[in-house]
Amino acid sequence: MINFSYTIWILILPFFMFLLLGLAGHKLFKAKLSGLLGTGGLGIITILSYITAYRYFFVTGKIEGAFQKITAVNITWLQFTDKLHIDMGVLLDPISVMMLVVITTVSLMVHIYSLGYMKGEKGFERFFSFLSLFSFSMLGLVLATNIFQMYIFWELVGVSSFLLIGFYYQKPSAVRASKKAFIVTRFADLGFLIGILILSFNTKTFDFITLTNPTGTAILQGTGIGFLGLSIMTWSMIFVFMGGVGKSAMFPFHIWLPDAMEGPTPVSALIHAATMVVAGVYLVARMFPIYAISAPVALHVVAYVGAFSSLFAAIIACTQTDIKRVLAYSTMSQIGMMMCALGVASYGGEEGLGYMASMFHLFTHAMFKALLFLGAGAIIHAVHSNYMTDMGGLRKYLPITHITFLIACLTIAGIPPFSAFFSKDEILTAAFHSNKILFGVEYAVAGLTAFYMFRLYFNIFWGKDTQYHHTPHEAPATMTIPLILLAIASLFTGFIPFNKLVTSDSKVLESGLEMMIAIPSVLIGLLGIGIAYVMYRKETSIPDRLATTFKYGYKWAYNKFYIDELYLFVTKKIIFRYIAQPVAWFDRHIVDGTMNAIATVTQVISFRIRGFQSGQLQKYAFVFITGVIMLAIFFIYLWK
Amino acid sequence: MASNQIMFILFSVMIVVFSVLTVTSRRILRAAVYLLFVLVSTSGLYFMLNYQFLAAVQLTLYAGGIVVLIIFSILLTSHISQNFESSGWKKNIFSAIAALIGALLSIITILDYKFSATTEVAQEVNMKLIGKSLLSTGYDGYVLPFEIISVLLLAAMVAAIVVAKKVSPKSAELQNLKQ
Amino acid sequence: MDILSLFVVIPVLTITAILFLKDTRQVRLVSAFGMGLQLLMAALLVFLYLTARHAGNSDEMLFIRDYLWFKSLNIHYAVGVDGISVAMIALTSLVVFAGIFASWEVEFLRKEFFISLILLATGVFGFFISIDLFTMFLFYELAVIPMYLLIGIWGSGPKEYSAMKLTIMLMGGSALLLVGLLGIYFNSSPDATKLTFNILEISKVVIPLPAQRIFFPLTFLGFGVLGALFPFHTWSPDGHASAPTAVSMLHAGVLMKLGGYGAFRVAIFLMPEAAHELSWIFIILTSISVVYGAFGAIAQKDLKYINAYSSVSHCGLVLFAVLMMNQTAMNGAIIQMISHGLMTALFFALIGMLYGRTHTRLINEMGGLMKVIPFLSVCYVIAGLASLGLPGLSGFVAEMTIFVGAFQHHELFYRIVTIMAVSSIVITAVYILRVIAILLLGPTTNEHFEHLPDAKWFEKISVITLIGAVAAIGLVPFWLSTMIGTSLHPIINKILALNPF
Amino acid sequence: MNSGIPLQYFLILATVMFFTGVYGFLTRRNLITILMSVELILNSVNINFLAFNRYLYPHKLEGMFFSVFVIAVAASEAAVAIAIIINIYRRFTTINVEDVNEMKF
Repeated sequence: MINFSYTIWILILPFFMFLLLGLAGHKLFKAKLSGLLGTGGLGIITILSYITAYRYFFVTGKIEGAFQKITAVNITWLQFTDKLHIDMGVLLDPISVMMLVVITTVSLMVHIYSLGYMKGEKGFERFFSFLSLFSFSMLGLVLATNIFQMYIFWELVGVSSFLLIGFYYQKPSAVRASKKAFIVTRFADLGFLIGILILSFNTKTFDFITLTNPTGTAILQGTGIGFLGLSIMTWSMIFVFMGGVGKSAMFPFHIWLPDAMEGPTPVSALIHAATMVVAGVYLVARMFPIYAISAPVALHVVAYVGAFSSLFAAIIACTQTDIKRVLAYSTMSQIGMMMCALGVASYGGEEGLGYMASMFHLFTHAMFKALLFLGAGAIIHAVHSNYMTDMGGLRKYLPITHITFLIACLTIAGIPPFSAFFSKDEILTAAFHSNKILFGVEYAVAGLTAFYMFRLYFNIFWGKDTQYHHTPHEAPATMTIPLILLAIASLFTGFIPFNKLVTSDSKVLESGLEMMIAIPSVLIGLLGIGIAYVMYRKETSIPDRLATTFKYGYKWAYNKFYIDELYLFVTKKIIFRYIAQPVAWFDRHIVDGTMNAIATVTQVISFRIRGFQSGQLQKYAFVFITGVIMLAIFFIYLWK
Repeated sequence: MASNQIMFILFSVMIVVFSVLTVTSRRILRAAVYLLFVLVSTSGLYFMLNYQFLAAVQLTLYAGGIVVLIIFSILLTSHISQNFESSGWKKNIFSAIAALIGALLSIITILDYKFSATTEVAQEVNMKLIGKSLLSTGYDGYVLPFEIISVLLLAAMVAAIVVAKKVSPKSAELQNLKQ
Repeated sequence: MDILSLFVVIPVLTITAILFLKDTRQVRLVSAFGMGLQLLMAALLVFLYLTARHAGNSDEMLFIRDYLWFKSLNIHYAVGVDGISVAMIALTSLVVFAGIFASWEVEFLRKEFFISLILLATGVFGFFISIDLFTMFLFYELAVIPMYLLIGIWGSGPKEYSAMKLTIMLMGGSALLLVGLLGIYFNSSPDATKLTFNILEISKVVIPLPAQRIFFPLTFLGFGVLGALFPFHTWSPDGHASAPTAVSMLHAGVLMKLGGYGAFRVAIFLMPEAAHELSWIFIILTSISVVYGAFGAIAQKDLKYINAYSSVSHCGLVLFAVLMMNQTAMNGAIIQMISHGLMTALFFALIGMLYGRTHTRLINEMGGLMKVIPFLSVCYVIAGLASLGLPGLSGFVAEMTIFVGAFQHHELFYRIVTIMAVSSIVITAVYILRVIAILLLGPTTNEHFEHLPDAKWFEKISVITLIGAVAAIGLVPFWLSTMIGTSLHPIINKILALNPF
Repeated sequence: MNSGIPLQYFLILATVMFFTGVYGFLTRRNLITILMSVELILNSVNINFLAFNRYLYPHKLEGMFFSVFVIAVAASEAAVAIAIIINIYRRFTTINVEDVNEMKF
């Protein structure tokens, strides 16, 4: 067995960077130095991660044809009972190692990119310290050895996301967005926590290895007992999935994601596209044996929620004009596809294709979506606007951005040989073999994706020739180098043999391209691109006419189907006005009123009694004498 | 009817009548004079009971001292001819009822009770005996209460002076502050 | 050497020293010195305690000292500590220390203020070291009385009303408590030959169940009033709102913990049978406290009111966990007491400092303070995050221990109630973030706020002490949890003996 | 000298005097007349003392001495009371007992 205990430094290092930059950053270092420190720290972590990945996949070797789960480090952090304790540790298995690579790669790119993008911003070192915090929490999340450690880092990820969305804390919209993101995900995390509680009550363990052992006893606990027709295990897994829904911005908890684009663009690329939002997918993948073996109903929920979200988001994405929002909805749509793929999979063998496809897509998606966001950042940097209506014809000014953005768009549209072609194809295959309806939905989503991405592309780089206040210019090298690297990654990651590395039972899964699926999927991608070309290559009136034709549909999609308004109604009107305020009123007037009433009654009575003490000497004497006489009568005549 | 009975009736009637007049008279100086008659009559009773010394004390101290003191204070605080307004009839009636019930109760009890007659020989009360008893420390001696009474009288005298003394401007100010 | 009594002696000596001071400027130095010494003593005590335990001393209580006081009633001055009391003493000394620095700029009757404050602390320390019910009650009363003066004289707003309300309600609670304690006393010996107030001795006998049924609710309610049990919590918002900074800190941070500690040490420990039988009633009340307090906090406009309601919610959680009567939940309850004590003290300190600058506590009159006073604002955010249970800060450790422990209860009813209580974490997040967003973030609304000064050195000491402790518990909870956990064994064994589940 | 007069007569006389005093105490408004009522009450008690002494314990002197002491106390009381009354008159310019009710509540 190879020693992996050094992996703990992957966690310690970013935490240390966070403390260093956060507490002493603005005093000890110049802004630029702290940026370089943060980036350098992350570079070391990236190297460590690559070494770990290499050693895990290619040196350690398999036992009985499967990659083993390795607990590299495990320290008891907090003991609840003999069996229940939170450990802090590092668990290595195919998905965590894969996530390690994804996170460090994208994070490093974003760090480098930010050196240029955030240059001269106030709070530069604060930005890098938050990024370090995020890296720390995200790495802790994927490396968690037990579900509670995951929950801890899950919360930390949420808070670092909160801090980074609200980075421009003087902008009211950013503050609102950060608040919204935190509260919505927090609500979802409540479900996660309840799920953990139920799960741990049944299985008496938090440990992932014990929990997800397909032949162990923990996985069979609570499958029989019913509540509302579903087993307790199913309920707990649905609750756990609720956490994933929140973090991965699935319907109906997706509303925070578009608003989260108020954060700096590198943050959007890192957190809200490539890494944090896929935590939900990762969570389901982590618990996959339980879903597949003990709670198939919960897995169906995963599939349908994923499929619905992907379609829903794709439709909205077609109407948005803020380029970051388009990308946000596209992220939601792609994650929905991953969820759906997980949902249609089952444990082991051929049936586990969806699992592999989902992980594969997660990997490729991280690369090309980060690329898209960073590209969008470069565009915004050049144009100083988020709206595609303010853009057009930018290909002349931003050649590198243009090329890399095009590569990313082609990738997401699923055109071979770009990476997403392979991963998306696997997802469609998995869906096709399991559920035809879901396949249909995903197929439509693939077409819509190609359409809205190229709508974006044509609107930005072609279309009308917009007059700019000052000529847009290409971004500095610190920004373009990550773009180029990520573009290369998008090109070639499709050829990574995921079926040999990351599968549901860690064994090799034989799968190849199925032409029956691959050809139509490419065709619908091309169709989407074609429509977008016709509509947006030149400035035409087709989009407006379409919009007027489907007036109501367009309006609903443009307004995101009014889900935000619904939430606002529920929170502002119902919770605040009909729960919190009445509770406050009740407390002031009923509970406190009762207490005050008791005091008032006492006071009134005592005022009455006080009247007896009139100060009239003769009254006292009269009472005294009457009393004496009465006592005398009593003792003489009545007392026996 | 023996002479002593007649005397007793005379004194009793005087006491009762003048007592009632004392507490009902509308003129304060007259009330004081009625009180004087009551006290004098009482001293008569004391003579009848053969306590000459006490009767003398009663006459000098009460009739001579206290009543004079009272009259002085009346002169200091009110006009001689001042009628004081009658108090509320309610108060009068209730007080009268209480007093009557109390009196009846006591009288009934007194009449019910059988006092055991004594066979002891009566002791002659002369000044020598009184003086000896007052200064004796043995059995039947009253030196302790006597001394206490003397201290009490002294204290009362000092207290009366202190209380009645005119308030100095400074302490009056203080008192006003406190109000 | 009687190390425990020193915790009462040092404050008393400090008070005496203050009495003889002429210069009021020196008063705060002497206070700070005295309480700093107290803090060092607390650290020493923790060290000695852990050493003794490490050396294998497995007595229920350590450092026991016992002096006969009233022979006829068998009242002793008896002191002794276990891990729980040690933790509470450490908490108290931290909060008092921070409180002294937070009230550095009290001008009006400074000498009297510090005397009252330290007198209050004396009561609290005495309460935690006592193992004799009578002395415990004595110190309890000693802690409550100075509160009246502190709020009534140095408070703000309707201070007389609040002081009166607080004192009368707490006194009402202690009336119930006194009856309960006397009830325990008169049942402390099976044959009524040797009645005792000593907790350790009482815990060895079983108080008859009919007596327990009467005295458990009395005792629990008596302590519950101080622990802000619904519906007897209404003194808390008014009291906190009117109290001066340090008093709010001490009150919410430490004094309210007397309720939880007493409920646990006296009510549950001495009368577990009745506790087990009647816990469902109080579980319902406490879970109402938890959710209701949180909802109440959402709709408030005054910072101190928000914090007072959040204290109701958090202290409700303490009593809730205590009533679950299992090792983990009780452990959580104690950690929650400490954690809440620290972070609410931090909150009140910060609110006081903000108020000293902006002269308002209404959140909608403030805004965008982050830019102006970054140090205080960041501290406020940290306090907020601790309060909403962010991992790495103490609140998370406490709440999770409680929730996991409570959810291990074998009866379904308790588990469902636990889920209700868990939902409070979302509501907490809502009001905390609402405050942070309105108060600190966004553009600076009021131009008078543009030139507010950031924290002064004494304010920094106060705040950093508390934040350090909050973070320390949050990052390495293991030692605290173990220290408390081993001390819980006698109680748990007593409960298990009567009801093995 | 007292033969033919039963003890009860004295007692009844004292009772009547006592309750007359009580009545006066309860109804009069002037502080001085109240003081006079008190004197009546004290006197009636003295009569009782002496009557009991003479009829039941003629060989002892307790009753008489107590009467002496009562008279002494009455004298001091009158002196102090009148001093107080004068002081009250100075402060309130009245000696009506109903107007002197500061000591209430």
